[in-house]
Amino acid sequence: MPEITYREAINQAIKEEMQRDESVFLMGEEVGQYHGAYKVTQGLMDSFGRDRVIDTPISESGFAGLGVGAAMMGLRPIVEFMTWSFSFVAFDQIINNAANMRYMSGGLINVPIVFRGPANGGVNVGATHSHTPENFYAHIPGLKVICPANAYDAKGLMKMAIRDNDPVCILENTILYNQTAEVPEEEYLIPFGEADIKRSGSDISLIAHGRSVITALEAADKLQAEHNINAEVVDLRCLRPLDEKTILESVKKTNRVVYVEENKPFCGTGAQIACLIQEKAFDHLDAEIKRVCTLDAPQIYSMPREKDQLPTADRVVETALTIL
Amino acid sequence: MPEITYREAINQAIKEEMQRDESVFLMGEEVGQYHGAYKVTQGLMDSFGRDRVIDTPISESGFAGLGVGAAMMGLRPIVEFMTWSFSFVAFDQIINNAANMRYMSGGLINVPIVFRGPANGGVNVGATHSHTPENFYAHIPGLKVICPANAYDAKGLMKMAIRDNDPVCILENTILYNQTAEVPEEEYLIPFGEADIKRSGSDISLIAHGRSVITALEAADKLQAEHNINAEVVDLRCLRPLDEKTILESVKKTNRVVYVEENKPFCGTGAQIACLIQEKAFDHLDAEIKRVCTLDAPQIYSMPREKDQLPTADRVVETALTIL
Amino acid sequence: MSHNPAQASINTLLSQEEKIHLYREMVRIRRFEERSVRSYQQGHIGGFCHVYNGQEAVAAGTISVLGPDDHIITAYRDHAHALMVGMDMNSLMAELYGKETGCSKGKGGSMHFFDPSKNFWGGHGIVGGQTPLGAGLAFALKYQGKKGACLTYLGDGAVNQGPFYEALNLASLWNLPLIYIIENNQYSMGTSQERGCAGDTLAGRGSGFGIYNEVIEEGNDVYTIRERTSEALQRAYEEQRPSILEIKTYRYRGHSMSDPDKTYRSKEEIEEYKKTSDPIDRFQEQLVGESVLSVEQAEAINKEAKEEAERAVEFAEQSDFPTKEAIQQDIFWETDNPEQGSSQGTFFFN
Amino acid sequence: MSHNPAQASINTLLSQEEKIHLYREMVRIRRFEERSVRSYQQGHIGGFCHVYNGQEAVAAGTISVLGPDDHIITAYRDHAHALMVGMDMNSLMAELYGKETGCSKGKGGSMHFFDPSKNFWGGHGIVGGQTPLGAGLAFALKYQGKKGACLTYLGDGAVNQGPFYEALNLASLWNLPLIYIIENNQYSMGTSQERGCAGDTLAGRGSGFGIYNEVIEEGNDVYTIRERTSEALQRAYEEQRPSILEIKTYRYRGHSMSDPDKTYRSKEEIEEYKKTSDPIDRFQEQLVGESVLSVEQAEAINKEAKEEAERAVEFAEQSDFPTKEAIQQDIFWETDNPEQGSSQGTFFFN
Ligand SMILES: Cc1ncc(C[n+]2csc(CCOP(=O)(O)OP(=O)(O)O)c2C)c(N)n1
Ligand SMILES: Cc1ncc(C[n+]2csc(CCOP(=O)(O)OP(=O)(O)O)c2C)c(N)n1
Ligand SMILES: [Mg+2]
Ligand SMILES: [Mg+2]
Repeated sequence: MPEITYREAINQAIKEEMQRDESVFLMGEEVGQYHGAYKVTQGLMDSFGRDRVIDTPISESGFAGLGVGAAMMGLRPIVEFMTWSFSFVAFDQIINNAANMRYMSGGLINVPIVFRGPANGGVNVGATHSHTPENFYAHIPGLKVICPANAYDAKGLMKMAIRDNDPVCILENTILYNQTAEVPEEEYLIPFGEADIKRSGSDISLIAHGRSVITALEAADKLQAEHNINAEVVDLRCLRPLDEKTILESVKKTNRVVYVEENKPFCGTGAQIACLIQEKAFDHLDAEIKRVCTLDAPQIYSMPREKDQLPTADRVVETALTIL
Repeated sequence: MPEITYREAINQAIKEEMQRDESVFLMGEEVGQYHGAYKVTQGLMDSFGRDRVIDTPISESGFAGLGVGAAMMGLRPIVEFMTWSFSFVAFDQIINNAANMRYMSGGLINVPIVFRGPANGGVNVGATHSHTPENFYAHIPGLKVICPANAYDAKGLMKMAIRDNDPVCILENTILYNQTAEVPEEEYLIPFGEADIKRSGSDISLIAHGRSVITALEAADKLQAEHNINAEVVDLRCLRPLDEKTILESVKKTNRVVYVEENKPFCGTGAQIACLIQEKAFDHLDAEIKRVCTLDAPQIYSMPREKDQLPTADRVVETALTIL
Repeated sequence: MSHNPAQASINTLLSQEEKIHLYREMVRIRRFEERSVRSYQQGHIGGFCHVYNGQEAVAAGTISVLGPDDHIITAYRDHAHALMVGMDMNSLMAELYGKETGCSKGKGGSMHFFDPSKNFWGGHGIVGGQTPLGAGLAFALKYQGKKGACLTYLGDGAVNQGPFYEALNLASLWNLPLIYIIENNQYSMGTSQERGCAGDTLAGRGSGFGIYNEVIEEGNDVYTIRERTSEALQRAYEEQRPSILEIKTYRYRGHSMSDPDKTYRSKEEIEEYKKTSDPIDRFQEQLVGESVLSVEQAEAINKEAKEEAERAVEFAEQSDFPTKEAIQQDIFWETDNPEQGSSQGTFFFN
Repeated sequence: MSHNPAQASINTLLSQEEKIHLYREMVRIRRFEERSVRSYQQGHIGGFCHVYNGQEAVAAGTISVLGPDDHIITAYRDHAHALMVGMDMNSLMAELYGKETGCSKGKGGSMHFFDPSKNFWGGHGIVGGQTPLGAGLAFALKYQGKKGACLTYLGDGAVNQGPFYEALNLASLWNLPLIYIIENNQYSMGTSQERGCAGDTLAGRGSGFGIYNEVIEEGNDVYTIRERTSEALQRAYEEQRPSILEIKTYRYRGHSMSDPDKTYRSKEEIEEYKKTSDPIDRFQEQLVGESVLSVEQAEAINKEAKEEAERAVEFAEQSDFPTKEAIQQDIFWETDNPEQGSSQGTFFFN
């Protein structure tokens, strides 16, 4: 199997789906002529022309809403936010229009739109540019929320999202864009709502989403090497729909959980998962569930300090040890 | 002590603080000549004139941002959102400007602004108008988030908020506006971060915020009357800062918790509180923590069904019984 | 000056029946709204309910010139538009009653009427929020190579929402077949245009984006509105260029049913408008003058419309509320169509 | 045509020293940016870094006419504005290096420079997000009965953000002493004005709101900019009316340090502008022509500025990074001033 980057994986997914279905088009700032701020959409304008790969002005509310309108009529827009931080100026359009439309129309309308782009810290761009709003969007019934952690997942989930008949938010990660993984040449799709055991283990469950899965894997290696602890790493991949079954099975096996994530703590994704586990596997927990999140502060710019602010493998190890 | 409505309590708080401090002004849609969409600001324009009670166009992003700018210069704006649902068109201004400003300026600036307005369902206004975004705002380090459940709290907390040097979000409730409570004539302030035991009990803790406190109290009465169960009702009043101490003390006493709230479940406030409790009082829990939230769907319009969708005392009782 | 909109071909081409039909539509709107008001006051309808009395010429004039490929989308004051596209009164009244027979199954309410089968894309509650959606509908037409256009309605207050300008720029830049109809009823809740909107005209805000725009002062004249809308449609069909039509009109009742309407305008102002400028009276006079309609016929039409609204109330009353299960239906296409979906896992939490 | 901005009183009133000072400011901006670029390339500066090369006349011209009561706020391309209000190069370079001696203690970075003591309200990263803030600063001046005005900068791409229009309406409606300076450097990242902005001029978007607006074609001429800005200031001070000045300029480098700058314009276009229209060259020629400055002096000024930037790098290098504790400081005024606060409870979670 060829090794490709996460960036290429997304690019391929979009390309294949655009070839497959004429109703799919791509829209966003600098996605065309510039090939994308992070080069994810490289070459797509050349392949599909300016009518299907559309450079927009800096009008997130305008083009997100335009995308929703187009999706109501049966098109399948892929709307890129240069980063998800910028989705906050389009928040109302995503929630009240994309997510609520089907309900308010009593099921007469569906909105097959994909909102995608990176959402992460770690690149020293400060508080305004480092939001990770997956908890906000997953809070909203009507939205599906996906956070792929590697190239293989990114491709299969992105293709699935484009074919999905509901609005899907895909939160990527600029730091992962250059990471490679083996990705089959044959077509494949990954259904939503299936978590992936990225490492099987028996002593503790490190549950995570997005790039924190990589951090969790690193921590698992350290736990093994330095403490002889065999950690299982569960990658949720999707927040809504959520694979409760895999989560609970892992907990029932290990009886201990650390949630690792880039979300900030208060009402972050880890809070939801912890709440769920304590509710549905109360008797299987041998210790409290702990979380390793981004430290609760606006994102700091300073390079070494942002590294400290984000979840680190060391912090995961330390935290795991407190409940082992 | 005179009994006044929640509406009057807020009105008095604003009035007293405007009398006290010339730098306080009020701004929002229909707050002046119309006396407020929910009549909360009745009479204020007559008292303070058009320079201090300012009717705005329907430009939430514009006037929320304008308020932040004015606060940076030392004014103390009270910005009314006609409902918090409409804050979504101003989401970026609240988060990136109000909440992040102090941090990004390395502490050189503070933003003494109050954002206030109702946030609730139960009045048949459908999905777009029934958002309860306290979990979103409390997620953001830099914002203080307050949800008063009665007139007494509303007044004391509102006055505190206006004097506070940080951005404060106060989420009121249109259904509570007509509720009365005894409110002293003398001035009083309620410090943030102090939960209030609204009913003392020993068998189970019903923890809640906002109007759900009333629902919890109703449920507590039923539990007592119908099941001889003595429930404690803890009203958080503030989500950030949060009174962990009172929460944990209650849990240590009762060993059982139901969280009641109008938030929807996924990453709602109850998830955070449950996560916190299981982490910090793990050994004191005799059962899993349960939540009674608004049913996970966009808000339904239909009158009887919206009642079912919201947390009800019966649902709290039923849920409590499952863990008793 | 000497131009007579009644003589514009779009109006002269109307048959006698078509003119009477148009009159009937306006009357049906008025009677539906009056009946809704009554049901609201009786406590059968909840939430926000914004009625259209006084503005009938706008929905009637603009929508009556549309063809089968044209689409519309509007704000929360949407009853008239729904009726004009041909939605059944029963389904609208049932929606107001929150019944499962409502056009949105009782889930949307007054502000959220929909009928995609009639190219009617709603009813939207967030002020200005529909303006980018309308651009998207127009975009889809263009993308699919269809001939139609999209009429997107907004109020005089909605012009102060930022997303409208983002949409204007996109519409102009991408040559979308889009017509923004600003229904300028002079008040945004309790805020007069003067207190809320800087600049001379509202339409004029499109100038900076290179968008054709005009003010229709005679917003109570259905002939005028038809003529000017059809011109804008030609601009959309033939030049793929957007337009803004600001139509001056007036609302008779409070902003919504919960507006006491006491602080921002005088009773006299309302009465004066009703007396001198009522759009239905005006059209009736025109048709009587043209000998298309007799006063007796007009009365009969009014009576029929009242009866129709009455029957709609009966229908609504006799319908059921949605079931409890319905609360969690119509959220995801996939959970509504489980056999066609592929996702696993939990969609709804508690 | 025959009008010579150099002869405008705002310019003739400048002393020889003041003119040289202004020239020096422009040179300091250029040298600071060049040095920042080098440090960025060496990996000492992270994240987004947007430099100002080519646009110097705008910040220098507009800010040099301000009085003590005037305020400014800008977007993320903020180094020049910070230098012009008199911030220390050391604190700016240290900020780029993420050091605790930086103007924002290493918390804001390149996009978020601040110095309220110099009436400089930042550096803002979200495109267009600062436009309502600027209106708020102007509002505060008016509310407090002060004489000043607020200059609010935005780019040619930022004019497509909705909040800008909301702010325009408020500014016009409430007669705010506010001047929007559109720094039209012709590109919004890789998007030319033509591809991103409908309508003739960007300034013209204010017309619909009744806001005075004009385009300054000679955006590389510091004299012209000073003259027109001071006119706008008079409008703000005396009439309490907002203005929009669209100033045509050009950036020499990529959008940010991470822009390869290969897809949207030619090397020739850049070289041509540098050769024919460089604002520093132009001002230098003018001053040499006026016999205010000699070429040797100019060289000395350039050398000094280079040295100053070099010293700033040394300062930054020698400074410490913020402590780990600092991550959770400067968030709430109250947690930073616990003795003066009254709140209880937990402010930060984990
Ligand atoms: C973003 C937002 N802000 C505020 C409201 C509350 N609101 C609903 S309608 C309305 C007035 C709108 O007036 P206008 O646009 O003139 O339309 P009209 O009601 O006259 O038809 C307001 C303030 C809302 N629904 N959405
Ligand atoms: C709301 C938002 N969308 C997108 C971005 C990413 N972005 C940063 S600068 C920029 C281009 C802005 O161009 P312009 O306004 O012309 O200013 P210039 O960079 O030329 O100074 C973009 C797209 C952002 N920061 N904020
Ligand atoms: Mg109106
Ligand atoms: Mg630019």
